[in-house]
Amino acid sequence: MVVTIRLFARLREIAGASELRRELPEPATAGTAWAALAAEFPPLADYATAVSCAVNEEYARFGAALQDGDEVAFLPPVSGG
Amino acid sequence: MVVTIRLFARLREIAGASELRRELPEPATAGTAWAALAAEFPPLADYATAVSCAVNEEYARFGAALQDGDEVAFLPPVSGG
Amino acid sequence: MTGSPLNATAAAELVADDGNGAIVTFVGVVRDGNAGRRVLWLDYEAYAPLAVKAFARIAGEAAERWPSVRLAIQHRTGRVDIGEPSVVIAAAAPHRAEAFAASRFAIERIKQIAPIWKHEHFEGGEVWIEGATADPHDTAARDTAFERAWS
Amino acid sequence: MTGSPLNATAAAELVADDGNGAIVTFVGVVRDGNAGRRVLWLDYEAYAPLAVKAFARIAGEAAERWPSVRLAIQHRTGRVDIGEPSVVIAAAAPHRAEAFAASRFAIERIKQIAPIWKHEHFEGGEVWIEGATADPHDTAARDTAFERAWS
Repeated sequence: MVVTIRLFARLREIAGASELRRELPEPATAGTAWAALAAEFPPLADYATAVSCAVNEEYARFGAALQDGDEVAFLPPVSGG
Repeated sequence: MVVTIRLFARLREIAGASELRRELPEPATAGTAWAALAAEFPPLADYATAVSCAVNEEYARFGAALQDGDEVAFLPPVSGG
Repeated sequence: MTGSPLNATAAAELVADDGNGAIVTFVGVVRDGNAGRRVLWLDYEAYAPLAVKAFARIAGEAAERWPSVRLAIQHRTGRVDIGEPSVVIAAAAPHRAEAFAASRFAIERIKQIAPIWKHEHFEGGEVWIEGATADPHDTAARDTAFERAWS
Repeated sequence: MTGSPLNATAAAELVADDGNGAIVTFVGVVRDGNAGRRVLWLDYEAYAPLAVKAFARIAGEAAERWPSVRLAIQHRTGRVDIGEPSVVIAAAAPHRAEAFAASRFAIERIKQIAPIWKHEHFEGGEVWIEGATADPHDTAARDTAFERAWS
């Protein structure tokens, strides 16, 4: 399956892109998408315990299953306000 | 001595005036001014335990001594805000 | 103290400062109902020079507790219609906790010690609202205001 | 979420209502210093559609706790200079306690779960500010926000 990956703030800088399209072996979860990304961009590993994810513009667990065409976003710790 | 008495809200309505000048026997306090006023306008007695006073635009105790020409104000319970 | 419409934006601008990260503005607005009565409007009477001194005292009490806070207080006199502001308090501080606390403290304290009276005009009559016996030296009342603001 | 200057007055007008006696407006302003650094400006990045949903969730949580409260939330994206508002929260309620609480709750909760990031430009460099790991289902975090708002 192919998913769109959205990255923000420092994660975006590490990957050098705010949006990536990646092919993932099925069945895939948000967690496997993150693992693939961390393999491609090793400095992302610093965020392993602090990152949040969203699937199709809703917060999700890393165990959430992905479907072909989904948008999965990875969010470093937030600092709004 | 002669003092100016200022009255507000319901107290003003009871006395029918926002400002009165009254002669008081010396030595006088805010408390004796109030007693004289309550004798003149008996419904003021309802406020005996709830009234506050100010002398020359500063909050004062009822035991505060008055001087000739002072302004003494009597304040019913407040409701600003 | 003013007989003209209050301006929350102006109050907030008075306390703004490049070192302040939080501005909390409290606006008290005349409601259309109170204690089951249909309110038409309020008339505010005040002992204005003493009210201004009471506001200064409140700002001083707040500054003693939260030294970094800047406070502005505006209060209406005269007729105030439904939906119009009767009181505006702006509190600015480097951090939000102090700004919230000082703003809340100020409105609690105004209700305790500001020599201001609401004359409520409702459908079928009118009544003077009488709340607290004003005593700025009553430390228990002051401490109650601090507790409501910060606990 | 907007790249244009925020307007606290407009936010307050959105929540005003003839039955509401209290409007509390919180304005978060960019400060000139942070952690000993001289801040020049902030750049706010956001995952805008999720941020809007997070604000709706926050309003829903507040409404569950304080049913009479009306809440409006505005947040900037892009460059925000010193002294400019980055966030505006207006909370209106019949009585002041709920308006203060809902406003405070909303800013605490925004800092916990809104997908927004500060890129701080300071004298000598720049840094991403990273606060809380966003997890809207973390009930302990939500309860901390409730406690800060109302205790």
